[in-house]
Formats: sequence, C-alpha cells, structure tokens
Amino acid sequence: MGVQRWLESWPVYRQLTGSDPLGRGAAAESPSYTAMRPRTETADRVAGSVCPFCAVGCAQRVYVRDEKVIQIEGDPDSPISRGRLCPKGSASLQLVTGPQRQEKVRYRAPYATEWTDLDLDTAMEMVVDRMLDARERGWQESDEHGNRLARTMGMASLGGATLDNEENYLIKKLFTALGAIQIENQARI
Amino acid sequence: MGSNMAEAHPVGFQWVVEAKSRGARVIHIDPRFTRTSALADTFVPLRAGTDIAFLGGVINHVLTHDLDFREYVRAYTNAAFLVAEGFEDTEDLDGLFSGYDAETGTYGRDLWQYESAEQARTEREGGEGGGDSAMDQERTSPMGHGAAGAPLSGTTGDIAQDPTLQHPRCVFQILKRHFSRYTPEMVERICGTLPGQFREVCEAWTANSNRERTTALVYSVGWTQHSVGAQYIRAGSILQLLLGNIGRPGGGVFALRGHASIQGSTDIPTLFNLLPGYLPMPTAGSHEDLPTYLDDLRSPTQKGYWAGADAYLVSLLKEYFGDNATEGNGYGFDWLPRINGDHGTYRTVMDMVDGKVFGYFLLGQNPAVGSAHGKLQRLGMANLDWLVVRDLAMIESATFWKDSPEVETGEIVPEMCRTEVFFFPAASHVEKEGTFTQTQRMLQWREKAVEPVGDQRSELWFFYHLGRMIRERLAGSTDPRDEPVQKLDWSYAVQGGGAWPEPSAQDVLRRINGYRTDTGEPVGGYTELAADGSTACGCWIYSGVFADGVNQAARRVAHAEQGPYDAEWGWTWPSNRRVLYNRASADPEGRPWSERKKLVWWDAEQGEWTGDDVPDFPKKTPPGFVPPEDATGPDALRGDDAFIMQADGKAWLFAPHGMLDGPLPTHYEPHESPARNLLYGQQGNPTRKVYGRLDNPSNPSPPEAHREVFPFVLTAARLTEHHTAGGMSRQLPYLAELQPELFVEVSPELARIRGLSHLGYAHVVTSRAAVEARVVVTDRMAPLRIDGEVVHQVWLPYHWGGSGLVTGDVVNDLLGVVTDANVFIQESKVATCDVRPGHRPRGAALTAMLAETRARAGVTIETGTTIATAAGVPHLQHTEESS
Amino acid sequence: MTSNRLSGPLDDVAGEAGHADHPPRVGFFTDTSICIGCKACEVACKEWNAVPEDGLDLLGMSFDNTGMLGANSWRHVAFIEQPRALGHQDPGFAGLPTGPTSGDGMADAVGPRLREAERGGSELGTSPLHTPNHTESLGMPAFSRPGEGTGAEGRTDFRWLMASDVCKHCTHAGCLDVCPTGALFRTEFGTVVVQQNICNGCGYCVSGCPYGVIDRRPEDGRAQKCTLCYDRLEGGLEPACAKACPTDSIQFGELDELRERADRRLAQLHDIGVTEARLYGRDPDDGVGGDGAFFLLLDEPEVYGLPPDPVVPTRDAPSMWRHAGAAAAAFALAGIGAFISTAIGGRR
Amino acid sequence: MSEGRDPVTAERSSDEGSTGREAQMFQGRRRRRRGGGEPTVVPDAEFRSYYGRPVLKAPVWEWKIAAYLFSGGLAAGSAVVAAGADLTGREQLRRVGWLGSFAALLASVYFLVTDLGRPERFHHMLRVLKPTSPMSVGTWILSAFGPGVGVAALRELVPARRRHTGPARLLGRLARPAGLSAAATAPGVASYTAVLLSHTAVPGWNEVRDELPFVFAGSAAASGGGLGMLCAPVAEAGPARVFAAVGAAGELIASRRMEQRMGLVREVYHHGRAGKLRRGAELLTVAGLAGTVLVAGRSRAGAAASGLALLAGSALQRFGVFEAGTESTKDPRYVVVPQRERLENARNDANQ
Repeated sequence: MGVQRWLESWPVYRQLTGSDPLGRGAAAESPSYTAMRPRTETADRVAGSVCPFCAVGCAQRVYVRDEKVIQIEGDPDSPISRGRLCPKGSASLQLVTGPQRQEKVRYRAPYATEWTDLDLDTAMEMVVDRMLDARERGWQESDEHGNRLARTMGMASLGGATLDNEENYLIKKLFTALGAIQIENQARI
Repeated sequence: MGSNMAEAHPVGFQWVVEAKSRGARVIHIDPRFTRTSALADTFVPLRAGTDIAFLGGVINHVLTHDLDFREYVRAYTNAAFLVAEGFEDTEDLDGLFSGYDAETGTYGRDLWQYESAEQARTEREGGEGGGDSAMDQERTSPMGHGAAGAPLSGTTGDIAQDPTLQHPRCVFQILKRHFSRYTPEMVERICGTLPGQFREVCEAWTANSNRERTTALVYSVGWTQHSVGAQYIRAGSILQLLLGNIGRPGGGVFALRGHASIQGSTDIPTLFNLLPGYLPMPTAGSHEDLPTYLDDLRSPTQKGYWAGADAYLVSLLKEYFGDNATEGNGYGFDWLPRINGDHGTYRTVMDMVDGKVFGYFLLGQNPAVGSAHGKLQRLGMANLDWLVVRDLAMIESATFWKDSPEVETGEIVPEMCRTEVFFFPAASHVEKEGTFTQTQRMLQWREKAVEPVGDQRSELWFFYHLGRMIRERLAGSTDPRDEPVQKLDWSYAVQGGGAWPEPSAQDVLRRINGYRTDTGEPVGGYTELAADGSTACGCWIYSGVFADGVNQAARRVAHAEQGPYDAEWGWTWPSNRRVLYNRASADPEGRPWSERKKLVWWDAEQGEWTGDDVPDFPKKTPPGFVPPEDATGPDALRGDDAFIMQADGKAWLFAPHGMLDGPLPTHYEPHESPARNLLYGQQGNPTRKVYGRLDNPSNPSPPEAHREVFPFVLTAARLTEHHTAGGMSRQLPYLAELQPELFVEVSPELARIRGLSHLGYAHVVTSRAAVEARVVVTDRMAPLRIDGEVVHQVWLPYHWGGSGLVTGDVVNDLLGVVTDANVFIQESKVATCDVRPGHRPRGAALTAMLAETRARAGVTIETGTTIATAAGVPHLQHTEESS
Repeated sequence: MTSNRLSGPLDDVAGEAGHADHPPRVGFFTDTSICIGCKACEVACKEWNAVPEDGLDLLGMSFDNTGMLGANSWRHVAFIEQPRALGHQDPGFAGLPTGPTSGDGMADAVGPRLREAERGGSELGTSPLHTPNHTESLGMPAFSRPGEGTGAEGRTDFRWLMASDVCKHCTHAGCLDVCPTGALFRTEFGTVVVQQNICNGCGYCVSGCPYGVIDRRPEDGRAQKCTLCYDRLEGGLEPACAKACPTDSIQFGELDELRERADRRLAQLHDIGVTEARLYGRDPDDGVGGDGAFFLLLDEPEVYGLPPDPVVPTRDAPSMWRHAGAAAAAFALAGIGAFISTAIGGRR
Repeated sequence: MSEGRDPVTAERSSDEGSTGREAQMFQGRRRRRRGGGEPTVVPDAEFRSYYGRPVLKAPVWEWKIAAYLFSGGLAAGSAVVAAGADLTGREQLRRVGWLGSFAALLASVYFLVTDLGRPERFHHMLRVLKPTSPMSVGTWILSAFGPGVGVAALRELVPARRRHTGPARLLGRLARPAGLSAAATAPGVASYTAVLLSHTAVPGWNEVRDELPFVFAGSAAASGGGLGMLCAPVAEAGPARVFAAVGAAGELIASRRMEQRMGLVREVYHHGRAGKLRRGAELLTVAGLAGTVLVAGRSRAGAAASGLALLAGSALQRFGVFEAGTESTKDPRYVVVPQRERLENARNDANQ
C-alpha cells in the first residue's frame, strides 16, 4: 500500500496510468497546488473600508488574519467603484503594512542633529505644555479698534484631507475653544 | 476642463468610459495631452490659465446665437432680474467692475446689487461702501455650497425683473454685453485654441444640452489653483446654467476632489474662516454678539433654507458647549474667537518666517513638498519653537532640519535650527473607524480592521486626549480666556479602558448628526433643528447621517440590489440627496423636461414631489405655488424657486453677493504670464493677494519688462502613480517603481530651442528656485500661438521630495505665493519659467545663479505687486514690509 | 486520443491535460482601446502575488517604467506615442505652431543602448545605459525653429496607446511543453501555472516562450509568471488585475464568452471608424492554438512588443526529433564505420 | 558604443556590427513601405518594435550550458570510441575513451546542475517524462547513458593490483555490456542537445533546427575522436581518426549548409562574438580535419595537435551557436521580421 501510494505520488507513474500521458497537466500537479485556496478565505474577519487616496471614495474590503491585514481589495458592492481600484488604491496593503510605517514617537530637540526616542505619554504632556505656552504668548484680546478678538496667533495647524470627519470635528472644536484660528487643511491648497 | 480625470481619478473615469461606449462624446480641454485626452474624442489644447477666456467664448457663442435653454434660464436663474443702476462692467472700466478700491485692492460690492422693487437691498452693504471688505472676505466660504447666500430679504417679487430679458440692466443683457468681447478670434489669440476646434466645442456643448440631453462639466484643481480660481468655476456654472445642465441627471459641474475626505474637511472644516456646515467664523467688529452675527448671516425674512441658519449655528454651539450654552449667554457665542482678515495657511507660514507663530501641527500633511513655495514653508518651519508632525511615515516636513534643500545651501543649519520637532506615528485608514466624505458629498463609514501598533494613534485619540489634558490643566483657572475650554462639552464616549482609551468615532458622528438636548434622541435631519437650544448639532448639513440612531454612512447595500441612485449605500449630504437642486430636472410645471432625463417630478395625485432621487424642494410645495407676502424661509419659496439655498430662489448667472472679485467671471491673465491681457488694460485679477515680500518674489509679467527671462509657461500636476506630496506613494515600492524619477515634459520644439534631449537632465528655473528633472521630449506637448507669438508650455509632476524610495527636487519650490481673494487658494497651476539643459547648480552656486537670474529679470520686491493696471485707477504696488 | 496535442486548435485544453470534469477554460480579454494606462493591474497583481519591486529606473518609454513582462512584473502596461490618428479622434495638434514630430526620439534614446545590457534589455526595468548628457542634440535636423514656419510642416496626427500585457496562457504553451520537471502545468481552468514547490530553475521555459513572458527571478532562482491568480480561481474569485482594472480594459471570464465579446467590440470599433483595431491571440488557428489571454490592439503587435506571429516550438518537435534521429544515426554509423573501416583498412 | 556619442548619427555612419544593424532598424521603422511596386531591397524595411526592446527573453543560461553542450557531446563521442575500442581490443583507446567520456559526463552534469536556479532540486527532473521537453527526454537519455559510462569507466579506474579481486572481476564482466549500452544511447546524447536548443523560441536556434543536430552530432564525433587522438597512441587511434574526420567533415558541411539556409539570423552567426567563435571553430575544425587526415596517422604530436584542434573546434562551435542564439533574442528584429514576412507570405498566398 505504501509502495502504491509512493508510486502514485510519482508523476511518471501517473502519466503512464492516467489521463495525462504527456505529463503536462493533471499528472504533473503537486498536492499543494491541488489544495490551493485564496488567502482571503483564511481571513478571520473582513472590514469594510474606503480607499484613503483620492476623493472618488472607492470601497475596500480589508481582510484580517491573526490581527494582521493580509489583503485589501475593492468592494464589488460599491455603486461608486464596483470593486475596482487604481494603482494607489491597489497598493493600500503596502501602505498599511509596509516598513515605511513609523511605530514610535520621535523627538528632535532644538539644535539637535538627530532624532531621539520619547515615550508617548511624555510626548503628549510636552505638547500640552507647549500648546498652552504658545497660546499664551500669541494671545490677542482685542484689535486696534478695541474689537474683541479673544484668540491666539501663537499656534497653527495644517491638516491633511485624509482625516476623518469626526477627527476634523474634534480638531476644529478644540482649537476653536483654545482660541486658535489658524487651523487649515489641504482644501486651501 | 482643468481635470485630468483618467489619471487623477481613474476609478471614477470608468463611468466616462462607460458613457463613451454608449455614445457619449468626451471632450478634454487642457494645456497638455494626458491619459484623459488619449481616451477622449477630442482634445482641445489651450494655454494654462486662460480657461475663463475659453468659457467666456462659449458663453458668448450661446448668447449671440440664442442657444440657451431659454425656459430653464427664465424660470430658474436670475437672468430676468435687474441690477441696480450704478453697476459698471469690465466693458466700461477697462477690466474692472464698479466699486474697486485701488488702495486695498478690493471691491465694495454695494454697486453690484439687484434693483429692488420697493425696499432697500441689504442695509449694511449699502451703508458701509467698500470699507467692510475684510469682513466680507471672512464670510465668503471656499466652495460654499449655498452657504453665505446673500441675505436678501423677502420674496423674489421684491426684485425688479424683466421676464422678456430685454431690459439693458437685466442680468441676461449684462451677461451678453460682458461676454461680447469673447469672440472665437479672441479665444484663439488668448488661449491659442484654433477657431475650428473652438467652434466644434461650442457646437457639441450646445447641441447636447436641451430637454433630451445634458452635458456634464468636470473640473479639478486645474481650475481652483489660480488667482482667478473661484471665477473659473463661476464661468463653468454660468455656462451650464444657460444650457440647463444643472440639477438634471447627466448634467452638473463636477468638482473632482483630490483627497479621500477633502470634501469632508471643508464641510466640517479645519479652515480658519469657517465653522462646520459653511457657517462663517465670527469676525471681529462685525459679529460682536449672537444677534448681530445671525443678522449678518441671514435675514429672518429671507426665503429658502438658509433662513434657518440661526438654528444651525445655535445647535452647533449647543454641541460645542453642551449645557453651558444657554439662551442667557448667547449659547456661548462669545466663547468663539474672532477672525479679522487673512489667516490662511500661506499667511500663517509667512508669519512663521516673521517669528509670529510659535507652534505648528501638521496632521497628515507635508507642506515642505506639497504646498506652493516649498522653501518658504521650510523656512517657516525652521523658525518655530515647536512642530508636531503626525503621519504614517517619516516625511520631508518632519526632517526639514536635517535634509531639506536649504541645508545644502546653508540656509538651514541643523545645529542652529531651534525648532523642536515631535513626530507622532499615525494610525492608518484601516486602524481607525470614521467617515470620509467623497467628492460627491457621500459619507462612507470605515470599520476598524486592526489595532494600530506601537505609538500609532488616530487623530481622534490624539485630539481627544489633548483636549482632556488641557481641560484638566485649566480646570482651576479663573482666567476668562480659559472659559471656553472649561465650558467645552468634551464628554465623548470612549472604547476600551485605561488612561488612554480610544474615543468613539460613532459617538462623535452621532453628535455631528445632532440630537435633542432633552432626550438625547438623534434628529432626523436639519429641518428638525431649532434655534432655541432644544437641539445640538455639530454640522447641520450632515444632519440625518445618524437618523433613527442608525449610522447611515455605514450602509453597504450592494449596488446590484438597489435602485439607480443607490440611496442605501453610505449617506450623501444633504438629506441623502444625490443631485443638488434637482427641482430643476422638472420644468416649471413640475413635469420632467423629458422622459429620458427625468429625475424628480410633481405627483399631483399625491400632492408631493417624488422621483428617483430625494427631491431637493419642500415636499408639498406645488409647482405653481406663489407664497404670501409675509412668508419666510422655505415657506417663501415659489413653486419654481429651484435653487432653495439662494435668498432669491434662483441660480445666479450674475452674483450680486458672495464673490469678492466681481459679479461675473472675467478673463485675467495669471499672475505670471507671458502675455498681455488682450481684453482689457487690467492684466491680472485686481483683487488677488500678492504677498509682496522679499522672500516671495514674482517673475515679471507684462506690462512689466523682462518677461523674456522666464519665457515659458509652467504647469504642474499629478500622476496616477503617485499621491500629492508623495508621503503615501513614494514610500511604497509598488508605486515608486512605476514613476521613479522626477521628469519635465517638453515639446520637441522646445527641446530643440533649449538643446534638451530625451532622458537627459534639465533644470527649470523661476525667481524662487531651480528644479532638476529628467527630460521627457514628447509630442504630447505642443507650443501654442498666442496673439501671433509662439508660447511653449512645460509640465512637471510635483510628487518628489527628499525622503522615500525615490527622491527628487520639490517642484512646488518653483512657485511663489499668490492667491485668489475669495478663497486664498494659491495659483499653482500656472507660472512662468525658464528651462535650461543639464544639472542645476548646487549649494552656494545655486543661490548665486538664482540671484543672477532675478537681477537679469529685474525682479525686486515690487515685481508683480501692481495688481491694478486698468486705466482710470491708480497703479499701486502692494508690497509688505518684510522683516 | 485528442488530436492537435502539439499545435493547432484544441477545444478542450484542460481535458487534454488529463483534467476530468474540469470547469470551462477561462482567460483575459484585454481591450486596449479603453486602457487608461493607470497600472492598477501591475500593482494589484503584485499585492496579491507578493511579486517584488523590479527596479526604480526611469526608462524613458513614455510612461512605461516597467519595461516588459518578467519574473517581477506579471502585468506590464505599454505606452506608445505615435504621430498618427486614432480612429476619428481629434488630437488637437493640427494648426498649432509645431515642427516635426519627435517621432522615434524616445526609441532612439532607449533601444540601441539596451543592446549593451546583459540580457539585451529583456530583463525587466533595464534603464537605457549611458544616458545622454545635455550637450547632445536630439539627433534630428534642426532645420527650423518651431513657430517660425507656417505650421504647414508641423505635426498634426497623434495618438497615445496604452495596453496591459500579460502571460498569454497559450493553448500550446512553449514554456509548459519544455519544462522538464512538471513544475509548469496546465490547470483545470486551462491556464498555465508554475508550481513554485517544484521548479528547479532550469530556465528552459524562459527560452521556450515565444512571447518573452516567463523569466527566472535571479534572487530566487525559480521561474515566475502570471498564474492567472490560480489560487483566486480556486476560490471563485477573479484575478486581481481584472478585478482592479478601473475601466474594465482587462476582462476576465470564460474564454468562449470573451471571444464573442471581443468580436462584438471589434465590430463596434470598426463601425465607429477605428479601422485599425484588430484582435491578437484570438485565433485558435494561430501558431500557439490561440491565447487564453488575448487582446484588442490598435496597431501591429510588434509595436506593443508582441511577436506578430508566434509559434510554439513544439509544433516542429516531431521534425526536430526526426532530424536529430537522422543525425544520431549518422553519428552511430560514423562510429561503427570508423571501426569497421579501420578493420578493413588494416590495423595501423 | 562609446558614451556620449549621438545615438543615431553614430550608428548610421557605421556599416558593420551591431550598431549598424540598429541604425538599419531605426531607419527601417521610419521608412514605411512605399506604395506601388517598388521592390524593397531590405526585407526589414517595415520593422517596428516597442522602443527597440527585445520581444523575447534572452536565455538565462550562462556559459555553463554551452560547456555542457560540448561536454555532453564529448561524452557521447568518447563513449562510441571507447566501446568500439573495447570490442576491437584497443585497450589504450578504450581506457582513454571511457575515462574521457566519464569525465565529460561528470562535467556536463556539473555544468547542468550548477546552472539551475535551484540546484538542490536537480532530481525534480526525474518527476516527469515529458516527450515535449527535450530536456526531460535528455535527462532520461543521460540517465540511461550515465550508468553504463560510469561502470565502464570505473573498471578503467581499478588499479592494476586490484584487478583480480572479486568485485573488480564482476566489474570487468559488467563493463562491456554497460559500455555497449552507453554507446547505444550515445547517438542520442550527441544529438538531443541540438533539439534542446532548437525547441525554443530563440530565433538563432529554432531557425536552424533542421541542421543543428548534424552540426552537433558531427561536433560530438569530432571531439570524441579528437580526444582519442589526443590521448591514445597513434597505433590504436585509427578508428578515432576516422570517426573524428567523418564527424568534423560532417560538422563542417552541416554548418555551412545551416548558414546557407538561414534567414536574417545569419547576422548573429556572422557578427560579434558568435561570429568570432564560429570562425574560430571552423578554422580549428578544418585544421584538425586536415591534421587528422594528413599527419595524425603518422605523428603522435600531429595527432595530439589535430585532436586538440578538433576538441577546441567542437567547443567553440557549441559556444558559437549558444552565443548566436542568445544574441538573436536581444534584438527584436530577429523575431519580428521573419514572423512579419511569414504573415505577409501567408496573406499573399491567401490572396492569390
């Protein structure tokens, strides 16, 4: 039996005994290819997403296995994109999983020539310190005519247009409450 | 026009290809033969920066040959309205409109108003003259979808009109006269477009615009990034209105926007002059308290939906400040900071250079590469106290202090650069949830697929916790300026535990949608918002996205399983409506203009508007409705007032309000142009912002001397294979390999003149910078004959910078900063330049070469700052004292 | 027994390869007349199949920086700029103050230099060697400065062709036939796939392919080419490139249906005046028995870098072996004869 | 081409070598066929290509494959000589033959295996027996050939003092049948390599498919005989000389005939490295043949020199053919022009 199985695993044997005498098809196929399946079938879950590049808004499906993204492709259900993606959208997997992604906070001290590490909590505290300081120094209570300004010109922000609406909402809300008005984004560019 | 759809929006272009296969004709009008042109039926070349001349020509063709869709024009536009006496056109004033103030370079617009039958037009405008232009600027919204419509009071009946369209002061006749100079011959002389081709476009456009057929107009930043950018879109809109192509299926003016949620970031703006939903930021002096603000925003007696702007604003304040916003304290209106001028990103960067700004946040943005005048951007950043950069990858704007071009020239020395830089790794689009708003105003929800790793966080997390920490710091403060922070409603739901939980985007969206302050129940739409504090709503135009407590943006019903307008995929503002002003798809009597082009119509039996899309009209207002005298708001809309956000219910061929540089589009030459304006003495946009500073030099343009130093027209754009400043593409091997190197496209003719060879090196030179690129000699580029003179155009993609897998010079360094006065968007689609063979000089030699070039061109701080050149006004130079 | 096992039309290609109860043969129809040259196919393919980046060289071939198909590019978008018209398209250049076309300027800057590359530029992404410096002229007579003339001598016609190339999955596949290990095999879908767990990198397939598609990946040692996303097909998914293609230039489906669709599209294009449209690889009577991936082209195949009349070498195999047999016989005779003749001639 | 020269004019001024051909190529592409019946002198006048890029992939095979072609042929030729010598009692010649054959066989296997991208998977060649793959067929032929040569050669390696041990005697008895079996497959070994090359899309190899087996078989005989002449005493080497002479003559005739029948690819056989190699091969083979006929029977040195010349000639022949094929893939002309002609002819035939 073992010999038989061993023999059957030999394509030449299958060529001689099977339907593929020339050994160009069924006889030559190896077990791992016979068992081949798309990796998307191994996904633990599929998240519905939207391409982050241009504003067409192509829908994406994000396949996740073991908490890692294993594939991103177009969602054929979308009335906008019908599952299609351009080269940038098609490169989303690389965008998300590539080695260019930074994972750690980096800090460049004044006059430094290199980056150093900083932990996130500390960095947040330092940013808060600096925001409050810049806000103070740039504060304008009123203009030359005495009109109320109640604002700070000490800090500014320029946002990308790949931020979510919810994020933009909080950004504008927080800065407005702080009196910071030079809050801009790509739409001005 | 002004769009390279196949390259910049390839997946959207599938619909164009599909339409073409069904017989649609595709015409591409652009300075350069692109991948879009390759698929078009007709490619029409024109000189960059002359689109208004071209469109004006088409408008003139339509008007002189009576080819407009007259029933549509008469019913739905302001063609019949009379403009008050005193209005003078560019025809009269050598390229200026009445009301120009040469001192400030602005218009007072009281002379552009309608003639009112009885009562005055707007009181404030009339009273103040030109003095309030700064205030008007702030109220003007970039890409304002009907917001800041004129606070005209009452009903259309108040405006004098001539339904025969014959009165010399009616809009139609004014339009006719205004565009009468835009003849095919003039189009040829200005644009370089040959009369045969121009006629072909005119005929195709008009023949395809009628009851049975509609024509769509697509534009992108090829239109907006000009010193006359807003008027480009106006010109397109006027033409589409004249031809009845607005509010109808297959028609429209499509702005193809370039970023995943750039529409969202204007709707819910991070823009200095806007609050969410195109509500203006309060202006110092003009908006001292809530009532004055609201009165300025809208008239309580105004017709249409903008009349409800008070409810939108109060609901926003209720969301901002929660229970702390009460009727007694004006709902916290006083806690809002005031603006009083240009606080746009370019102004801010110059303030950085001048040491007036201390800290800067860059949130997924890379101005060192992506903004005009890259050097100014980098020098600005080098003069900050601190800079926070949040991005997926290390970008040029984070590393400017060690590897920017200025380090090579010695203008930035790392050891002497003070700026403290924080780089925070950001979560990607699959590592956070939230909505993007795409180019057709559709919100689509993204689920979180995986958790970000390491220090990667969403902006939502970042700002939520900054807010939380700041509020904790300031909790005990008694300083009144800290009150807004203390009073802020920051009570967003969070997910997960610990000290640093992730805020719930869903909860933020729910509050953007709006809810009843008593029950917390989500509102169903903006019509339910009230000005009495009973509702809170973060963005009125998004109201309805969480209707019934359901995240409507997360709907993903397959397109195969629903109707033609796919109403159950995502959610489109306003009110999940796909086609704005779709009342105009039916005739004044409420019947579709044709069976083929039906969209919404009046169902007499049911007594309501119905159709394939959500009707953009009061549901129960019949077509023939005439409102009573005292009606206001939506109730005051006539049955044929299809443009429901406008105070007069009509689409504006002539804009009595809202535009700062003229009620009608006028061809002005770009700030940097090889040609004199052939239409008027006025060369460029007389209201453009020139920022005349030593660090922002301009190349000379006629009538200034020495334009021969920069003889060629420069234009820049995207490639399919890259994304803007490259932070999301040059870092990716699969994209970097597809377009690995910066190149400059030149015609064979220009190559011969300048001795350039294919794949050789060349450098493009302006008074700001020299950029080196590989030469691509291609038949796709062709010179044009402009008023008898041959003009060459060169093109570069602008995606490269110093970081990433593929690097190159920053094309945006070539540009200076000149902006449109309406929206403060820079003119980056056209400039002048020289092209020289070989590598550019490096280091000090580069600085010297640029200085020599500027000297040869006679460039000083004054160059380009004489913005008024028309006869009859003083020709003043608008320079700033540079520190 | 099936006929036409070595060449010629073959109805049941998977059946011939021993697959019983197999699904219908599938393939690609690439309609290049609607290709927008976006290269989504290249990227989607690489993302799915984890194909490595293939070099960061600017090739100077219009917008093509991939070069050709190879081990590290299983889809390749060709870009061709030509001074001729596309159907009734108006390219807008007539009457402009132009001079003569740059014509073959790009090819002149690229082609000759490639000959010096190790494999003549048939390796992917080879950049043209010895980039000219700026002092070189274009190699064209500068008989007039543009714009000085009347325009009469100027260029008028122009078109920009784009086409996504891919493995043809031939009915008679040269690569598959010569593969000595059985790594290359005909799948039940009628496609041709390299089994990466089998291939020993002999390189025979590289020379066996009449289209220059398959190649050996140097750092890996194995032969690589389009699998028509064999794994995806097994899951009922369409190949990554076809799925991504924004304009549906790349159409995936059952081959018979695709052929009908292509015939209709060809007729449609001819009707609207694009008379230069033609199908390539559609014909089962061609030298490879028809392609599983075929194309609608707007010019001669060689303009796109495709062989005009490819033939599977196997077609001539019987004849080759006959000649080899004769040579072997002659060799044997010579050997035997040598000894016999020496024996007859006497021992020296 | 020197750096910095104008690509077009420089090439046009050249009339020889590859640059000259490129010049033609680009002129050709510009010059579309003119109307009317004007006869075109150069058939490639209509040649067009994709930026001059090759259509085909150049073979990935290195020089080792050319060396393999030679060593395989040598193994086959030597095996025939050795078997004949065995049967006719020429011990020295037999010894030289088997050892030479075995060494050549080992070399060829070495060349073949190390040229693989994944040498450790060499044995995958034995997974299938594919009639459509000359390499598969060749593998099995070599598998049949190799053991016989091995046994026969092993016998030659047994030191004299051990020849009477049991295993050695067994070996001795096996050697002849083993050797004969090898000799029987040797013609296959000698000629299959020609099919191996021709059964490709490489124009330089495919287009010479009818003649190449004869060239290779002749070359194998010449090298096998040559080795005998080089290493065996003149007295025993008679058959080797005849074999070599017939082989060399056959190779020369077949090679000439091959060139006469070539189309456009003649260029790659004439120009460049391939041309040099082939001219060298012809020269050495002619010299070796002349030496074989005229002096090898009389002078040990002459025989050695002639044998060496034949060996070298055979080797250069293989390298030349190999190189020519490789060259023919680098220029799209050799692919496009013949195919275009074929299509034109078919079209003309159809129209008549």
